[in-house]
Amino acid sequence: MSQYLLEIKNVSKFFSGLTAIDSLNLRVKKGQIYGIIGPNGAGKTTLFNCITGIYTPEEGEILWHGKEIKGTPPHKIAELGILRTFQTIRLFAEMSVAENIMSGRHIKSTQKWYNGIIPTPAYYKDERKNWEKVGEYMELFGLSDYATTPAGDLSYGLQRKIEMARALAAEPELLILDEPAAGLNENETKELADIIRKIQAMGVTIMMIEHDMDMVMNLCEYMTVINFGAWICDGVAADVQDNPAVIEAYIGIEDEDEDES
Amino acid sequence: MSKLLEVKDLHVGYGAIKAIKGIDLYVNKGEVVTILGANGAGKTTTLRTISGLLKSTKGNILFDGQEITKVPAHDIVRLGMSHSPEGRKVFGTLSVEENLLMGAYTLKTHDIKTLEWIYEILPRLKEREQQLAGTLSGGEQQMLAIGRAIMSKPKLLILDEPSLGLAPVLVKSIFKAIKEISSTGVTVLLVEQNAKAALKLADRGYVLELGKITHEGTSKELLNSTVIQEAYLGKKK
Amino acid sequence: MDIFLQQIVNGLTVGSLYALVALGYTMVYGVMKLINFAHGDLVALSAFAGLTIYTSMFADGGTSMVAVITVFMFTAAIIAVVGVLLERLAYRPLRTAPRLSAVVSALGAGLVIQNAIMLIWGPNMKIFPSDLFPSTVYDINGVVVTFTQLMILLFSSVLMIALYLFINKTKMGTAIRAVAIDQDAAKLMGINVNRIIMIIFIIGSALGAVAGLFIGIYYRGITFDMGWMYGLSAFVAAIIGGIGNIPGAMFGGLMLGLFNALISGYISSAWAETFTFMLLIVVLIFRPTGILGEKVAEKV
Amino acid sequence: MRILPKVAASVAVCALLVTAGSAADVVKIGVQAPITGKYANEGQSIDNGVRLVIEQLNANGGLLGKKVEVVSCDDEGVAQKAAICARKLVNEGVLAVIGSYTSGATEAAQTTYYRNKTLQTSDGTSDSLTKHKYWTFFRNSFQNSAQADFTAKYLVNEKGYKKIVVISDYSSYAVGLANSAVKAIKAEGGNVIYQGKIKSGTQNFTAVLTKIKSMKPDAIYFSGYYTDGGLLRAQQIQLGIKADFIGGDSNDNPDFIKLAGKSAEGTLLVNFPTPDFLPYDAAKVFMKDYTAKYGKAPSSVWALMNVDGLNAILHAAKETNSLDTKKISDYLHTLRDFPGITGPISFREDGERINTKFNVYEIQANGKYKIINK
Amino acid sequence: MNRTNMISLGFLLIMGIFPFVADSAWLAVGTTFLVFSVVAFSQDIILGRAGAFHMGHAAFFGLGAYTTAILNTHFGWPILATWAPAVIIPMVIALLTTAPIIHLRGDYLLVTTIGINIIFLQILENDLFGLTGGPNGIFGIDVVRLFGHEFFEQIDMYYMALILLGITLFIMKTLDGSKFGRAMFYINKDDVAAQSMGIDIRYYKLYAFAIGAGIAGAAGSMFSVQYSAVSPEAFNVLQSIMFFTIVLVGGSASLPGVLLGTFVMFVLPEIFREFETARYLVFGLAMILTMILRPRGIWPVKFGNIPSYLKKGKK
Repeated sequence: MSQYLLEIKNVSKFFSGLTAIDSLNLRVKKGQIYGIIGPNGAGKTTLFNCITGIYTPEEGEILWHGKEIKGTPPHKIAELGILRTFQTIRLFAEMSVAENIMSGRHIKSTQKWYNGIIPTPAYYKDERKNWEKVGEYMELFGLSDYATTPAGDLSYGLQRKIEMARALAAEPELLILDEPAAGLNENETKELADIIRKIQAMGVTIMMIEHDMDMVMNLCEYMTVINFGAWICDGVAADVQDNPAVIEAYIGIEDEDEDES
Repeated sequence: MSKLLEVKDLHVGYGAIKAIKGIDLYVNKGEVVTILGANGAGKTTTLRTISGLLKSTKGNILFDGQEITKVPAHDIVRLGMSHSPEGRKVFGTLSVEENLLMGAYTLKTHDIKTLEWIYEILPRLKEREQQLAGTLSGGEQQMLAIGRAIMSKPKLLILDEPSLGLAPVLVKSIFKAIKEISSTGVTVLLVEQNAKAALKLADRGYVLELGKITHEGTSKELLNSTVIQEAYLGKKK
Repeated sequence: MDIFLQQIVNGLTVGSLYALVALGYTMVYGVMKLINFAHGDLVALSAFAGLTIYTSMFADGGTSMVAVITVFMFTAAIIAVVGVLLERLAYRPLRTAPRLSAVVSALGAGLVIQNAIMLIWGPNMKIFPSDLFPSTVYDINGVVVTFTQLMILLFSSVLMIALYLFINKTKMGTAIRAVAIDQDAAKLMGINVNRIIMIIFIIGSALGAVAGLFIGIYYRGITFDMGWMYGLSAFVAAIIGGIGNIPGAMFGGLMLGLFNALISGYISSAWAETFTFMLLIVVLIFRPTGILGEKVAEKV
Repeated sequence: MRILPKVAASVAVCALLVTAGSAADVVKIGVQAPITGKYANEGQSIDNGVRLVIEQLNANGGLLGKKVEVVSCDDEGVAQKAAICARKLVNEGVLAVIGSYTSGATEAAQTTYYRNKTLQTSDGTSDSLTKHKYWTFFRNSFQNSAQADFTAKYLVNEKGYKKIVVISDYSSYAVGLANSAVKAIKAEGGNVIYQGKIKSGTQNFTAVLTKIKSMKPDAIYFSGYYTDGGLLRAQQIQLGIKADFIGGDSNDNPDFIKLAGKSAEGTLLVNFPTPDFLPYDAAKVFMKDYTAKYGKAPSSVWALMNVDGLNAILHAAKETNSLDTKKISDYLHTLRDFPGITGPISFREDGERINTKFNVYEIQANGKYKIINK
Repeated sequence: MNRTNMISLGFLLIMGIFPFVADSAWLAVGTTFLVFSVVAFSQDIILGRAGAFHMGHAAFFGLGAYTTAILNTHFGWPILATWAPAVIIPMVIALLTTAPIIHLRGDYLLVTTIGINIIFLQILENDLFGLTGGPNGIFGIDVVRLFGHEFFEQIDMYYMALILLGITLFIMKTLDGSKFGRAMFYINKDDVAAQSMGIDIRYYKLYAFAIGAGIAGAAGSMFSVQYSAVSPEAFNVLQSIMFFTIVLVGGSASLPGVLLGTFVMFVLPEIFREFETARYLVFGLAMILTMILRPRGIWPVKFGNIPSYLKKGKK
């Protein structure tokens, strides 16, 4: 058995000739908060899409508990315990908050195929249990007041929370967060950081893409920086922040100054 | 200096989400102005509202002294504003040449000189003239998007993240081209990820955070302050 | 062999009618992502309108090329106006509504046109005069081609080539393609998207009108509900060719016409529709966006 | 479930009371016909014909001293609509239903009328219409097989065709007629080289015609309807197939000639005498009255057939002095040579009209018919 | 007791006493209304819940009707015995025909489901194996017989249809309150997010088709008994379009919406029969207007039907 929860080995993904991910390697330990950073268009979301089965990378291996999961369809990935949120929030906007979170309980529900037509005592019990779980997660994220409100009617900050609650309701081993703080104000961001710590404390491993560097540097125990789909560096916060290659990737090419005549 | 573009107390929202919460900015004639900010700060939304693709919920936009807040996008182009959108948005199944001709759609007949000039500053496009735009590399597409935007001979050129996802060597040539364009007297409003390069090119800059302008100043001021570093990489230690 | 060639000739004739109608579907779909279910009924309307124009203007004057061309021009103009009205009243208010709402609106519009035809011209079959075109028949080594067939093949190829050139070689045509690719980007070029959509409806309806008139002249008997049948066939043709793609519609139309003729001629006309839809399903399984359709990458 | 019969019973009683109340002063006659749709011409003529007869009847004091009212239901020539019509007309409490025009629509409604003891008379010609031997049903035209026998004899013996092609559409009427014709032609020693089907309304029949062309037939017999027949004939001539075209009775319609255009010339039609050729005085009077009232002649003989069916029923009611459908039916089954406008009417025990006569017409260049059989 | 239950029971109650106030002609209309609303609900499972653009539902409705008709008239089965096959056969056929095309998106699925309907119709018209009776269909279908009693009166038909609707409403309620119904909604609203929550899109779309086809088959069986006849026209594409439209005009996934839709699309035209031919013109205009004014239907679905113990303060 591998000591790593998730291993990405030499993964490459191409889109009609363009290289979106360029033989990338990274390893996530159980219980970590792992950051993926890099400028816009660096291929971070593509990486997440490869892990969660939305894309199948052309090259390399993706190992989950040491087992290859490349090419597994997204719904099977979720069943394995890898859940995610999206960069552009993808909630079921017209449905209520509670119903949104209930979607996370889908893989935990034990209903049989005929329960879609015929209710049985086990079905009622299962429904009750899952709704109660939904209640717990709403409590945890402070969403109880909005249980019946359509998710799309709520603020950005609350929507981000619902997305996380929904993923968490599936009791994942690995939670993948794609820019959880995007669009949040300072207070909301702080609150989010607390929530993420709480989730970690529950024993869930977290992988996140984030642009809010304050948050990344504070939260992530380890991180990988990528640009043009390729590895730039990895390490703990301090190392990464001082790495000239990272600064260059983010805020520009220093040597262009000398270029001028 | 007269103001070519002036934005006053602009608010924009999508449904319940307020993306822009009252911003003011202006661009003088002949200037290069850049808007900086992290992802999701509202830069693209601001640009899309200025060029008429989005409707503001409050506030005014003045272009060349004329109120354009409620003017549809295609008419704003005729007034002399040209917007090269985020993600390039070239017409993939049209050839490079056709893309450029679409840029000159508002003109009765396109100006051969402009086309030649574009081919001169972006020579790659000349090589690929008959190729379909969708088959170009990211950098070439970006060049095409810029070239297309200046085909209409605009007074104001709006560029949204022209260096997005481009390799450093390409970024350099793109910025060189922008510089050349601005040197012909075209006013440029630039949203850029690559803050250093943008500020080096620009006269002034704005920093946008969560739909509000948090800093503004000349490029020098901004470059020398820690504001930028903080906005992008977090507060150091 | 001449039997086979005969089937080819017949198939091509029907196929070019399908292609003309399919172009209307595909152009609208390309830009608005809407199945214009009322398009078939516009085709039927044109046959009725054309017949009325003909009988009221040239009732006793016999026929001449002038008469025929006048009828075609007038009818195409009328149907184009109806097409534009259709877009204004039934589709434009629904541009931002859920996709299916626009589909229902299109179905409703089809019902309106179909029943308007019935109320104006009555429920019975109307019959085109047989002398609109000379009844000349050319016998080429046993393969029979009528003057009407020749006209259909000739006119529709001229129209299709003209449309192809217009779309690919003119500024307006390029703008139409640009709007189909990305409406926002097109707006940023200064293209008035509403105007382009209007032009698309004018062209699509006018082509449908030509097809409707040819159907009347070729088959003679026209009924108020015939639009549905031609519409569906043409729509299937457009999808087989790759909906949204103009050469695709032409190719799909001709292919479907030939396919039907050969199936009917060599297997059984009783199962022609079954074979048509089998073909459609097989094409979609192997090429989910049609034979000439572009591969659309799913954006996540 | 247990209360269902009770509820049913109570409501049925209510319904009976209601109908009984209104039935006291009027007698209702139903018309089930394709008033709109493909066969609207025919359906409207039937409806008009019935209404004319009833109007004249009411002017003469009605039926058994009661006013007669006509209730029409449009079945569009569609079987399912016909079933709905049957329910509606039964609910209206009609004494008898005239129609429908097509065999399919007639057959779809038959069982309902039978179960509810409502008389029905129809011009449908499918053999199957009388197979149930429902006592409520009376055919006022003729059986397909009778027509088929006549046609076969004519084609084989009089015309001496060697290679005959038989085409039908998919309707039970046309298929039945075609099958009977093939059988009869074979029985007469004729040679059917191909039997094919076309889909009604598809307009383009060149595929099947091209196939036929390669067989070089000398006669094409089409058992379907005029809307397809006219086009079939026109496309046959266009493709240069030099064979005689013989149409079954349903091709006897002015629109056949319009559709076929110049190609109509020389087409042979087999049918019961058309209105203009009916030798009976009653027919002439009816045609005059009809034309006077509606400004045009009925579109074909079928309307007249149905009027005859109606007349027979009215006659039986008068004779038995009763509105009891069973009594009327019993009387009709014994009716012999009642003078109808389409000739003498007699019914067999299964409701079949007997002793009908056929003609063969040739369409002339001027669009007029000419009787050519002996 | 929540709102949906109340609406359902209230509706069943009103329909239950309807025969005491209606004359027999209206009873016939009422019966067809009940049968059509069952079909509309089954269409709604596929279209409104799972979000599959399905425009061939009349095929499954017809399969049920023809199953009963064929088993009864050709093989002499009593009507009651045909009920199970009339549900199961459409289910199986639905699974077999939609499995290869279930991955098609939006309009492509729409046109292939039209294709399924057309192929079905052609099979009927061509009188496959001599079973379907060709274009005229099958006549003389028996009535329901139970313990020596014949249920052939209009009112029997009415109450049988009402019971069928009651069962359908019960199934809809169970479905909506199960992981299956919810999975369909999730797929409909955002298929990528649904997948990421572990929902197998293919499985649940096929599940929707199977249940929808089964219920439609039951309604078809009822329909064939009601008219004692089946014919291809009753199951053509125009019928499919009607069911499709009922759902969208009424409000997809909305229980009262679908009932209203059936009323508007089927009963109103019956009421306005006097206008004869013009009514469909008015009708088409009404369809356009409804969509413009209420793009989500007359009575759009309201989500948030959750257990009461989860409802706290409401904002």
